[in-house]
Amino acid sequence: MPGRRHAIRGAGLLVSVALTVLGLLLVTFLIGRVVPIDPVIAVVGDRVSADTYARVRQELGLDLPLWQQFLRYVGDVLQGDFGTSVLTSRPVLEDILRVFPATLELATAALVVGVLLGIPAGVMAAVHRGRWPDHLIRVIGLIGHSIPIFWLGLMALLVFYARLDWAPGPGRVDVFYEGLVDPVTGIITADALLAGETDVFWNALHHLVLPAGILGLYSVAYIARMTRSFMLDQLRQEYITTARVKGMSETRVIWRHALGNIAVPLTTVVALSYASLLEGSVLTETVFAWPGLGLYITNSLLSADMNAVLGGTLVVGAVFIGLNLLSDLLYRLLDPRAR
Amino acid sequence: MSETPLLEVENLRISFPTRTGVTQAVRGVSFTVGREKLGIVGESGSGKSMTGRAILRLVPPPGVVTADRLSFQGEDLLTLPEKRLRGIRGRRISMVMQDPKFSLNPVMTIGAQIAEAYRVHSSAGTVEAKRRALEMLEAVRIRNPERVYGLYPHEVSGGMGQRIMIAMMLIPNPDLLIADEPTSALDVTVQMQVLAIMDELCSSRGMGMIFVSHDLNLVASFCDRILIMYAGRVVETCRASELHAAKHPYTRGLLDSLPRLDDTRAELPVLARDPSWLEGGR
Amino acid sequence: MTAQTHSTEGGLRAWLTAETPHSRGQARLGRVYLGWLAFARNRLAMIGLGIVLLLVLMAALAPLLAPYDPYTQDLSQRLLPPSAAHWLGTDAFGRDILSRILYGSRLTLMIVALVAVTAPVAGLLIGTVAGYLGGWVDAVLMRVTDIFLAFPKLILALAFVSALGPGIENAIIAIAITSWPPYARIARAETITIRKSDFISAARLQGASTPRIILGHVVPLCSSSLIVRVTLDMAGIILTAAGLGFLGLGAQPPAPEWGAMIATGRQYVLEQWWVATMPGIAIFVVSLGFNLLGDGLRDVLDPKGQ
Amino acid sequence: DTPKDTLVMAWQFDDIVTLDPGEIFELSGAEYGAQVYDRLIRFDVNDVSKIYGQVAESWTVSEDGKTFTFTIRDGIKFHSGNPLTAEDVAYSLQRAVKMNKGPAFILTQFGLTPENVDQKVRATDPRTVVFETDKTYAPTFVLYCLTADVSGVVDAKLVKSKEVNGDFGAAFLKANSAGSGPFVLRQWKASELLSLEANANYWGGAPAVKRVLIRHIAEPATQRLLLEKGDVDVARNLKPEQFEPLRSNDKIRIVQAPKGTLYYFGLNQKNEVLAKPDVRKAFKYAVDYDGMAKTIMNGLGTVHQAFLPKGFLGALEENPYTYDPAKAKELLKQAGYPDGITVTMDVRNTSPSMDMAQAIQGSAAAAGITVKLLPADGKQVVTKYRARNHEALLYQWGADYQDPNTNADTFAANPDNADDAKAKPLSWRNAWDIPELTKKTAAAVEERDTAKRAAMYQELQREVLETSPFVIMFQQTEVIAERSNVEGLVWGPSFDSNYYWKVSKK
Amino acid sequence: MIDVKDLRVTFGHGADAVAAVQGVSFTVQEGESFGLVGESGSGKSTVLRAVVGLNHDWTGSIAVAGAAQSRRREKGFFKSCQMVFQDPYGSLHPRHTIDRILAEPIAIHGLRDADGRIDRVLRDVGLGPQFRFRYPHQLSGGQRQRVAIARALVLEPRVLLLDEPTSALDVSVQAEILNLLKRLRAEHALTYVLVSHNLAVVATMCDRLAVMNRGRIVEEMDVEALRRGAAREDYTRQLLRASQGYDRAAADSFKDFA
Ligand SMILES: Nc1ncnc2c1ncn2[C@@H]1O[C@H](COP(=O)(O)OP(=O)(O)OP(=O)(O)O)[C@@H](O)[C@H]1O
Ligand SMILES: Nc1ncnc2c1ncn2[C@@H]1O[C@H](COP(=O)(O)OP(=O)(O)OP(=O)(O)O)[C@@H](O)[C@H]1O
Ligand SMILES: [Mg+2]
Ligand SMILES: [Mg+2]
Repeated sequence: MPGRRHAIRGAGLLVSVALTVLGLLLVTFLIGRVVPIDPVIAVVGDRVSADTYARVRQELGLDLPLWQQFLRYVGDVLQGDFGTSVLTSRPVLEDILRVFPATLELATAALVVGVLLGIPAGVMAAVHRGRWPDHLIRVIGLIGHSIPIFWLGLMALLVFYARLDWAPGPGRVDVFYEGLVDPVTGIITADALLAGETDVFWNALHHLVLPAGILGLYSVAYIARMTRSFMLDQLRQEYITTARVKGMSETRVIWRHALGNIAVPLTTVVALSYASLLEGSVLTETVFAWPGLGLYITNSLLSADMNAVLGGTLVVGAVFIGLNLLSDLLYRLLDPRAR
Repeated sequence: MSETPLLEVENLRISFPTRTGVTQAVRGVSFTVGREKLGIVGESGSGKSMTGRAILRLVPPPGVVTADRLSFQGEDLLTLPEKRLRGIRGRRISMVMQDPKFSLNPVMTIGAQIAEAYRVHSSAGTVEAKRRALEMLEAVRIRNPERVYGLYPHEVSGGMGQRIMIAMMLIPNPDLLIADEPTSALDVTVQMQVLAIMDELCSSRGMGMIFVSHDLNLVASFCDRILIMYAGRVVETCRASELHAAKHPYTRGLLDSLPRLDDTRAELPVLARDPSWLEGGR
Repeated sequence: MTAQTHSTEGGLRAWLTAETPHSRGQARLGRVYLGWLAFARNRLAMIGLGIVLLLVLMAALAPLLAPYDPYTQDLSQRLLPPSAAHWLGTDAFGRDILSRILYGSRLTLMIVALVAVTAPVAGLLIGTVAGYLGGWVDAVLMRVTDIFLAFPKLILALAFVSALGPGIENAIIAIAITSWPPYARIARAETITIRKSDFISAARLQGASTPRIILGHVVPLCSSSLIVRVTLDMAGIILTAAGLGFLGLGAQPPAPEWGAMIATGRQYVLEQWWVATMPGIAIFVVSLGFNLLGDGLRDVLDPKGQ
Repeated sequence: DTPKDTLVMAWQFDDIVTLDPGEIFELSGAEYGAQVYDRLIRFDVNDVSKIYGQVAESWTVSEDGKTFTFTIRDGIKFHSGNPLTAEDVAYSLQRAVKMNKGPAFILTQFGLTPENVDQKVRATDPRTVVFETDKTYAPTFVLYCLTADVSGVVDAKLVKSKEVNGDFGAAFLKANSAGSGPFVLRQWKASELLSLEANANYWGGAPAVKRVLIRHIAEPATQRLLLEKGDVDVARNLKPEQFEPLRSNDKIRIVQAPKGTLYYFGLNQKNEVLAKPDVRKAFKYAVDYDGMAKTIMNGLGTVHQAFLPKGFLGALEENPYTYDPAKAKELLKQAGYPDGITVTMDVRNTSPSMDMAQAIQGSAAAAGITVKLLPADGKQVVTKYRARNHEALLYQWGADYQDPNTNADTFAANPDNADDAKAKPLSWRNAWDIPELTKKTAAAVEERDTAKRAAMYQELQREVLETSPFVIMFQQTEVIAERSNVEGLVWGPSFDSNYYWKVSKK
Repeated sequence: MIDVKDLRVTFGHGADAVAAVQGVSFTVQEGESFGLVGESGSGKSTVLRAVVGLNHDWTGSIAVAGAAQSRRREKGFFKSCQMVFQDPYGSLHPRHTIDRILAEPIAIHGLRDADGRIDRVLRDVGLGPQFRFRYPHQLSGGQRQRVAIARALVLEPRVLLLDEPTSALDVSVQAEILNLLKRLRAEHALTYVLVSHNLAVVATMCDRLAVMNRGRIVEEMDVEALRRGAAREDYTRQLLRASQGYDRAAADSFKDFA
């Protein structure tokens, strides 16, 4: 009865996801109450009359008991209503739909960089364990991991944009291309392709290179490190000897047999680093004037724009949970033992 | 036993540099293998596996292998370039390892692994490779080859896994098979069946075989000739049928300490190790 | 192979490496010594250790080493480039950057030390309890872990500091609170592999209680991979502390906290590069040190590392 | 480089929350309003005392000073093509009062309420608008208030057509424009892009450029790189240290425009130490005004110690206090603190506030005052300020309109010092109980003789300088870096008087 | 001494369920040595683990030393019944010294004279005091198994359950351990239940044995019968035959016993 087994597992998964989301909501909500910023002031500013203050306070439901406020919030969220952002005075959902694709584009590009460089680097390091390629990759990884990212970003801009003119400046596209393509997905490169605007596409891609490269360096370090350690585990395994006994070339032994076996834990690592890229790109976004989710959440928090913070956090959390789920599914797909 | 040996080993030494100095795993082992079943027995750590692995140059990294002679059908295995060596591995010498649980790639289907072993050494297409693999599975008496072809290693039992290992190692039709404790993870009855398969394949193809084991009774009943190793040396060589008449005190000690079904001894004799065994001849 | 070699040459060494220690202390020291030997052979790890020791030394001797007072402002001396008088230049308030970095090493060390003793311990306990007990305890603890993990870290830290009030100690607590979940995950994963092992069964057979098994048997085995992971996270911890400082929630000015120095130097990065770069290099070197140390420790402590 | 017909600007405008003139209360938003909406009247940016009609052709003030009658210029068209009439003007003002958002107090302080505004502000014919106040005020006070953004004229027909649930079209206007000014809103992406298009039919003459693109660039260093590279024409948020290298670049011009914003710190009088007059005074001697102006401010502000910024009626230009730690110490000793005192100071975590605070920390230390800083986000600081929980607090105050009352009312008036007072001016926030000064401030607003009024404000300023718990330090200067081929940008004394209309590029 | 009736153990639930033990009954007299043989996966270890209380999900009845046992065991139970595991490499905590390993049960049960007990038990299993402060990795497999036995003995139990105590060891070491176990039984009047797949080991060690297959006991016999090869069941006979070395003809005749 594998069908039923899957159904039970699926239901369990759904329940745990639902609980996690509820917990997420509760924690976000509590944070909103704990931050020592008066939300009313955040809405109406500092110089309003006492009447306006009281009115807005009531409008925001701040006079209700805490648990009622929470229930109200959960109810709204369940109806897809994240409220209105104070900062932009638009529905939070709309804002997020605008900023999230920007982050998604940047993080995805960074992840591509991270995976394309990190995995081969990690494999090389493991294969040459203890010899210079290992040390070199380790040190480069550590450098990528330890340098403050805004510093690196600014220096990269200074060198590649201001001095060498190899890269375009900050922003997602040149100003004049701004608004040329209608946002369908919100991911400019994709939108440009959809609209057939190759100029815009190339321009957007160009703009992506530098920030994605810098951000990618961060995940390169992590991915390479984890790949190395998984790989070392696998290379010790007996089936690797079997493959060698068969007379297979070392390349095939490593890339087909060993890598096939680390694919599983590696998807988890990649998913995790994707999640952290989505959330942790604030400084890159600042330096490269990239209006993304990280920046949005941080700014909102600083402005006590709790609707926006809650919404943004919920999205990040949902993405995280989604990625977890995805890596779970991939795990089942890639590892026959888990099927 | 044939006149021209397949494999000649002379003064094989394997050492591992460790934190506390150099460990000699194998110290001057010499033997030859023809088209016969050669058994290597000895205690744990006596260097059996290392000897087997050295032949295929698969001693793990810090290990250093030296020998006066290590040649296979006239080719010097020690100095052969990596690429030529790969032509020998699997194709002409192959090795069955102890535990199918660890020795098969867990994320590849059994069929793919066997077919791969075949295709590494031939220009056969996928269809041909599959056909050969199925034939081979049948040869090791797997009942439903088509079904097993698509299974993953964790989906088969230990005995079946060991047969699959054997199929995989024999598909390129090698001249010499090294079997490193191929049945020690199996139940006695299954072990018997697997050995029977190997026995049959060996004799039908005229293969040479090195059978590494610590089970003296088994080796005595299965092999033609036996090397007894102690601490990296061969202390005694004898015909299998003459094992029970072995003279070396070490061999005698091992034999005596085996419990027997018809045992009535109040106490099993314990091996009394003699330092002079370490200097023992080749 | 006897150990009666106290009087022979290299007596201490022989005593430490003796096959047959005669007391608990000797056994323990011997183990440490062997670990040290393995560690000492790793050159990069030794460099890492050197850097970390240097940091400790710097922190201890800051008042002796620093050429200037780290707090005294002199607006006429502001933003001077590195020179003989000020080796690393001066900041926007005319304070000597070298002196500030030297004094700042104390704060850095404190942050690193406090986070390192709180977050992993919490993560370790939660992870081992969840992993060992399994069932609904595991489910609940892991849900909580997931929630914390799914949260943008800085926001969580911000919220905690907001609740606790600004200040370096609270920032450290906030960082600790936000960084335990990954440790819990690691510890749990490891516990699950350990809890089925025979020596745990053996402990249960002797009637050992659950806390005794977790603390005495499981925790020591999980801690080595955690120690490694923690040293690797050091750079991140220093930078997160800096991030909080920048938002006014970490070390308060004029404290010479490295992260805060970078954050304020950030606005001069193109004009007076040294203001942000010098503390940046300091953070880089120290986290490099911890990272190398961590890598080396992994090789010594991680049983899988062999 | 940027095209000739487009002005590109790098600016931190993440404070914009709305583009509705009835609601705009942020600096960046005010600047936007100035480009898109015409107002009834405006003041001359070069001589603030001169008020001229924009939408109004002329106006008269009644004998009792309570009725203002404006004649509306003929032939003005909104961007929609609708003609601009007196009805639109009246509607715009009524709308602002009825919506009662942040800036509404600028109008409601004249006794307007949602109930009576339809009576008090009305179009008597298509070209005449009447505005009545509840009391007699100085006419300049009323007129200056009408120059503020809140009186921007909206297209009544268009806005009414977009009204939902009686919101006066607020939802629509938040992110759309309905004005008659030289520019039309094309696109606003919060904290990302603000794009304006020239109004080719502007009644005063079409702008020379076709588009103005304003990009939100948070990082000053990035702004500088873009400007030097020529990828933007104007950079708005550079730091003092960045000016020097740019000054030597002949492709770039640095422009300074004094703004009506003051940097000060307040001392909470609920604290018994800080409530001592000598202690208050000691603080005024413990600040290195000139040193800061030369270094960390470096052009971003000038030393200014009175509560009226330069350019305001009656502004006092003398700065009696200088850095004198010995004197400060002496004063502390008189107050009974020979060993010095310790205070905490809340401060916004942005530059230049943080820099000022640290410099004060340094200079005050020499005077025996230990300052502990508590940096935090602005909203957080304000929350604490309004709760009067601080000891010392460094902040800025920006004039809401161009009349002296805007600052007098907050620095020199505190009608009710109770914790639950309705009005919370800065004096209240620092618990400075001043019934006498409050009366004087009220009198000054009602004085119709301009010269006398100016004298009254001077007296108020002197008294505040002498006794107040406010240490006013600087008047802000906006420093703008433009590419030298850009001409005609007007940087007025307030953000709602920065104009792009006449800009052109060589 | 041990009385097991209709023991059933199932792992997993629903479709995943594995019935590892399906109604096993046997009795072991005080002082007797009882063998349990069978192929891999036949449920030998599972029976032992249920008896000793490491497995809670069983049905049937288990009585040890006359006391019926419930799912959970009291601390006191472990003083009378201990177990030795198969793998000497996995059954000792890698970070604990031998001293600590042996002191642990003493501390748990609050017994006095820890030092003396440890010394005594180490001598009992033939390890000198010089081994006391070593770590497991400093010992050979046989020495480790001695430590495991010492740990089981330190509480002075009356019943010792041995799960393949020598199958991971060399024959020469196996002989030493078997001798040791024999001696200990004689000296302390212990009751043994010994699990093994090696019939010869059972033959030297036990008085009586049961043959298990697929979760059931197929045959119970005494050692004399085993030596004579007088097995009733085909399965047992096949097992006997397979234990006697390689024999091509025999191999071909083997059947699967479901
Ligand atoms: N990496 C290594 N470093 C140091 N010594 C090693 C290493 N690998 C193996 N040895 C040593 O080599 C010797 C021979 O090992 P080998 O695996 O050949 O033994 P074996 O006879 O196969 O034993 P077993 O029956 O346990 O498999 C052992 O003493 C072992 O300690
Ligand atoms: N924890 C467990 N979860 C699920 N199944 C289990 C578990 N432990 C044992 N089993 C299953 O129970 C059956 C009996 O296992 P058991 O370990 O008792 O066999 P055994 O006779 O001791 O075999 P071996 O000789 O290999 O040790 C096997 O099929 C095994 O797969
Ligand atoms: Mg071996
Ligand atoms: Mg078992």
